[in-house]
Amino acid sequence: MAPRTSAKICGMGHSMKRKEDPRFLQGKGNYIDDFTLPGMLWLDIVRSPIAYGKIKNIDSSKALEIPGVLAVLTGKDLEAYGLHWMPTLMSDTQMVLPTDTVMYQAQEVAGVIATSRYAAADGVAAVEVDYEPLKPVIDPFKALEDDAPVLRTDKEGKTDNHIWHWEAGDKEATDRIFEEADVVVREKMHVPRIHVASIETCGCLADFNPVEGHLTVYMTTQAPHAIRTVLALVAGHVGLSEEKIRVVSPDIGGGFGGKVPVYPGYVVAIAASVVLGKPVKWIEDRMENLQADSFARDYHMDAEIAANADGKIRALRIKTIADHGYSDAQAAPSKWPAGLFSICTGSYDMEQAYAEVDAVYTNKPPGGVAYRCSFRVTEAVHCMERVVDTLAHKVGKDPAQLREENFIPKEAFPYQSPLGWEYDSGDYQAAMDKAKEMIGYDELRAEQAEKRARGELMGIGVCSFTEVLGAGPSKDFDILGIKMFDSAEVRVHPTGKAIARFGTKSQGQGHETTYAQIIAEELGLPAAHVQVEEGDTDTAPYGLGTYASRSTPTAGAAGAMAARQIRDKAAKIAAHLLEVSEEDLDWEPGTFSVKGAPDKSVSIQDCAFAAYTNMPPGMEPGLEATNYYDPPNLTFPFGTYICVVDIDRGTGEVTVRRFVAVDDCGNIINPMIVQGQIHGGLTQGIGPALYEEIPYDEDGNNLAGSFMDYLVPTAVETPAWETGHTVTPSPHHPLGAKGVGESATVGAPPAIANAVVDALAHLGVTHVEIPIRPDRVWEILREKGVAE
Amino acid sequence: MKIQDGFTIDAPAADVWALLSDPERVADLLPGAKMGDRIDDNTYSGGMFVKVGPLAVAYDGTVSFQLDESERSVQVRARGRGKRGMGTAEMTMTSQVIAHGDTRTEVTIDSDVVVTGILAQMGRGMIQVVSKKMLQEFVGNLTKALA
Amino acid sequence: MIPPQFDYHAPGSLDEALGLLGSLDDPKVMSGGQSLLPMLKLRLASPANIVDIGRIPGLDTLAEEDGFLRIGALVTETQLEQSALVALAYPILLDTAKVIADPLVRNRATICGNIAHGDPANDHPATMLALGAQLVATGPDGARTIDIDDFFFGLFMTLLGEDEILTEIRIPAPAPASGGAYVKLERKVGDYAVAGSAVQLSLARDGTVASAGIGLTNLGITPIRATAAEDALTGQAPGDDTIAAAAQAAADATEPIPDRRGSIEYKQNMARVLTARAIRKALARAGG
Amino acid sequence: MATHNINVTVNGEAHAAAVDSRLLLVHLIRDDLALTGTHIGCDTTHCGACTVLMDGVPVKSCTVLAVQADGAEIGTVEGLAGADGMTPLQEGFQEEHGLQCGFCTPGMLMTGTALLESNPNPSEAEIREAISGNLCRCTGYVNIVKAVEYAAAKTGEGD
Repeated sequence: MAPRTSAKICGMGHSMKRKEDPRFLQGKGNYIDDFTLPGMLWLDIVRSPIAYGKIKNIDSSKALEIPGVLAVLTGKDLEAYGLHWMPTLMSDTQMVLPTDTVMYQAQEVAGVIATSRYAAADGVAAVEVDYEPLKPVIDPFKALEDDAPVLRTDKEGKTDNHIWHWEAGDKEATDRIFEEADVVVREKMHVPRIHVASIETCGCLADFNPVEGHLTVYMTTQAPHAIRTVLALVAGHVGLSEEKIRVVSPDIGGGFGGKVPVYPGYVVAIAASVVLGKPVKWIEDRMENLQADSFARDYHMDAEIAANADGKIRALRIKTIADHGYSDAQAAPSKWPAGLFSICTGSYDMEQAYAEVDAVYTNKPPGGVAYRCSFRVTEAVHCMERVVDTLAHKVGKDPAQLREENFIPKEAFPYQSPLGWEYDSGDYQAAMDKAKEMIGYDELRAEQAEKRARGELMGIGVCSFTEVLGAGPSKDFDILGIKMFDSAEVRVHPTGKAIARFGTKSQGQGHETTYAQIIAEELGLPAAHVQVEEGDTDTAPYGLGTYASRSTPTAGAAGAMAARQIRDKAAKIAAHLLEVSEEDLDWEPGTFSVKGAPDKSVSIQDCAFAAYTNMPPGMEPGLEATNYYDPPNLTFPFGTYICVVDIDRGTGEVTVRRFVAVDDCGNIINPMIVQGQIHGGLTQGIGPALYEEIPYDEDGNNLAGSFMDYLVPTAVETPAWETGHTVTPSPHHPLGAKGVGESATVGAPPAIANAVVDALAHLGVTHVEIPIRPDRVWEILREKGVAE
Repeated sequence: MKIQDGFTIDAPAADVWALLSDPERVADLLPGAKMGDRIDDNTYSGGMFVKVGPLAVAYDGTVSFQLDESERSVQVRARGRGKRGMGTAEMTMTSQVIAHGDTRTEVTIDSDVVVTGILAQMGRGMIQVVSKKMLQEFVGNLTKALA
Repeated sequence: MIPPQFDYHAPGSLDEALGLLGSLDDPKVMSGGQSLLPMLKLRLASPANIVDIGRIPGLDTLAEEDGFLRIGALVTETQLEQSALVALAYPILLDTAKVIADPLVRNRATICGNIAHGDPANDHPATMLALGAQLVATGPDGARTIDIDDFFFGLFMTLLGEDEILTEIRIPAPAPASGGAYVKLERKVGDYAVAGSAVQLSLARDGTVASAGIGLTNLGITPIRATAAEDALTGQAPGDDTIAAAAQAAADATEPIPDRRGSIEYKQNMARVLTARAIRKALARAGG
Repeated sequence: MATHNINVTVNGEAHAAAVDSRLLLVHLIRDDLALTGTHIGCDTTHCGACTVLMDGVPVKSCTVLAVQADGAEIGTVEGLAGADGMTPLQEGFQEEHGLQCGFCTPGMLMTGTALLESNPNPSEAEIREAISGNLCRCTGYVNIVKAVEYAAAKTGEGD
């Protein structure tokens, strides 16, 4: 679709080069560890080596003898202020520092504050903690057994490790279909615990001014406003009230959902700053990051499809055990404990569905961040797309064809899903057709047949996902009661330049560019003249932040609405300047002209100047607007991904030979940035599909606690992604956009897994667990007698 | 991690038992172990030093002994905290002396080793190797002491 | 992550370095530091003194002399990779260097350090076993030569004394019609080997294998020389059956430790598969 | 703990510093010299966010002691180009969208700069291999490869 605006204005549809790039490219970014304040102290954290146990004693004496070490804070110190526990975003509770029990390996046990990072690290090594180890509960299924020890003994009356049960759909009606269906297929699968592994870890710089009682916290947060409110709720009783808290989220080196929650380190740094009256910086190292926070997934799913003999899907039934670690610290909307898992019926029309999730406590760190995923959509899509393939193989149909035969037809939108969603728009066949064409699907199937005859293992994997984004409509979506709207404030200065501030926070998505393009699209001001700011709670309007692909659906919409309010006012000014009535004006981006007399015109810049110098009589001066956008519905982007893999029969290694991703995210603001988001998301999809996992041994030791074992793909493993798109605008979003940041992370793992299974399907293989490690594949090859 | 070991030796069971039931002598035979003060009837303070190439860990902790004279079995339970925040180690080793006639004696050794912290995480299976090797050395030392 | 405290010494001569090793408390030799510094940062090692040999002149030889390729203590992996001589006459060394860690690490990591570290997961030991290298250890009493076969004797344990420095590796120049290859299986680029196999062989005029050296990576507590596999090749015409037999003999020589990289069975089979591949590649290079 | 007096030249500017034995080069650069463009992303020499040029060779500055840099010429991202200019490689990263959050970017730029110095016209495979010690979590690498190709082409035109 051709852009409506000129290249000078650079509104929607232009691949505008990013405004944020020059500072990043010249080493002038401002990431958290780049901040220094006079008198700044360092916090480093003593962590538990054991997964579960009692703390018998903490001896800080040797640490305090180290030159530069000023203080050691323990749970007992925080207990005096009632700050040793804090609420999670899911209204569970989480320790800041323990007073008596540690619940996972690498849990924060004490904070050492020193005059340098070197002294603080020495202090950490010198704190002696005596533990009485207890046998940890690692397996969530064992945690649910009757004789499992109850982990959350802090909760009065708690007699088991069950956290909550959630379900959606009509169980009885679904069961009835399963009883009578021609075909039933079933797969059990685990989407394992993984980590966002942003290259920048978490950290903060807490600066408490004891004279004014004012706290400034510079921190790696994707949701600065919500964090400010949470801080006020947690620490209001010790005098930190919300008007005296300023949260600043500077440049963020990747967030992906991992920088939404409040981690104990932030709170300890704030407490240390309050206690010592000096700025205190805490920067997590990589091992702390990989061991203590930002975990996602860990869903054990048991999925079944009931279908007719010809492969027409009739019903879906999923039972899930969710491992949350020792606390339910997900960053999910309050009313959605299992996130938006009920999108699991995906792109397919069916009569009934029923999904249930039971959440469990174990001796692992709190998990469940929405890692580049709109709250459990990744798990839902993996589950559905895997089991659809099982059905295709069972009924002997090509997986692409079976999908096509079950797609919700484009005429059926808005579509009501059996689990309660109203899909806004979609054309699944178009995305499928494009993906098949791009990859040369039929030729690949022919090649596969030839290779199979020669004993070579090649697979083609298809995934046609539907996402649900844009949390969200306030009737359903809130975090700790705060509705999940988002906001924009746009001010046009007299010279026709603008500043726009948003409640979200970019972590690499390029908001400084795309938001400027949205304003440019609506006002016709060149995007280059629109300065975008986010992340400072003292200046930006209140918003819920950037995660779950919600920025474009919510704050992007708010920006468009605010710009339209400004345009409406500018129209009145233009009418005044042109001495006509408003109804007689035409609008082309950037210019009001008189209908029928196009040479009689004023620019938006003229209107801006007049707003301060020559406004119509009675009009309030200035040209600005603020909009809090509460979306009427969510958006439902979709796409079809097709992947080709080759398997080494000797080693079990899987090579992704080609990967075509066709996405439909509605109208596109910046095609270059959208493509970049897809590339990145795909790479974060190949990660969990083939390499990444955080496993634990039976003693609760984290076995992927560094980049030595947490295998983030390099440029060598990552294929040359091929992307394409179709455009099906959202009917309810002001710009017709849907959001795109996470589609690829969601769609890639099942495409890869399906390709591997497809390569082995003729041997009777229906499922391979992710990550698809070479040894895992080789075990199958050996079992099937085809290993080299 | 459970490790089973054992050996048979040409020595009377009473002699073998006399050695195995003497905590201080047992400690002498455990490579890297150092026995400290007696804390109570069955418990001593103690230390353990493990060095594998450039990697060195020292543990401080306690060792307790539970003797069962009638079964001629001894359970040694060592618990240590690694210096410099290196995690914890816990070993439970049960040895039983079984007489095969008057002059031949079998000793069975069942161990359970739990190591936590960075060594367990980064060790690439090293703990298994090191534990087995220490146990083998212990058996070797024991055999020599009884010879 | 922050290393523990230590004292740092940068001797300007080998004698000075040896003097420091003899006089300092708990010294540790460092060349490129690419294995040692991460261990320090993780505080897995905490030597009181570090003796950095990186500024000692004369330890950077990479040349063929007297029938040996001499690799001095300070020769980096990158230098090995960029050497025309190595590419031409010792392709197995190029294979090996290219799969160690990543290019940035290889800019500082040294071949001698890779050997002296004694880690069975390091890649050069297997290659040096296959090549029949000799190691020159220089200590207070002068230099001694250690056969690579004798060098590794336990997990991270080598014959190198605490007062010695591995100053040079000497690799016998290959016979005519020789070829070698190193094949490594890794979970991703830069990872330690799941398994690795180094094969260096030479062919007789009749096309039979005149000599064979086979070394294995990360398949036991030390690097392994697969002598039975060598025997299975030597004197034989290298057909499929011979290669399969040698590869199986290599697998039989392993005692892998099960871990996240795979089970014992998987690793043993990888020893077999990789050895067969390395043999074929070595044969091709030998012109066989 | 000994203190060592060292002299390093960073981006052409000579600095004298008294450093502890254990001070890491990356901390000298970031904390003492306040050149915060060089980042820290891991503890185990895997991510390459801290890549700098040491006597023209890209190294991971979290795995080099500051004292080892005595007498060396260090190049960081801040020294790649003049105040308002960008090198063809920096330009390439913007043109080809080779960065998102920007955290790995300085390291990528240093590695890429060294690559183009030694190999002015690298193939895609050579570029991917050269940056395999630099992790990027945002871009999926495709556009980083294109950025290096852009710089190679642009530099080639000027010849």
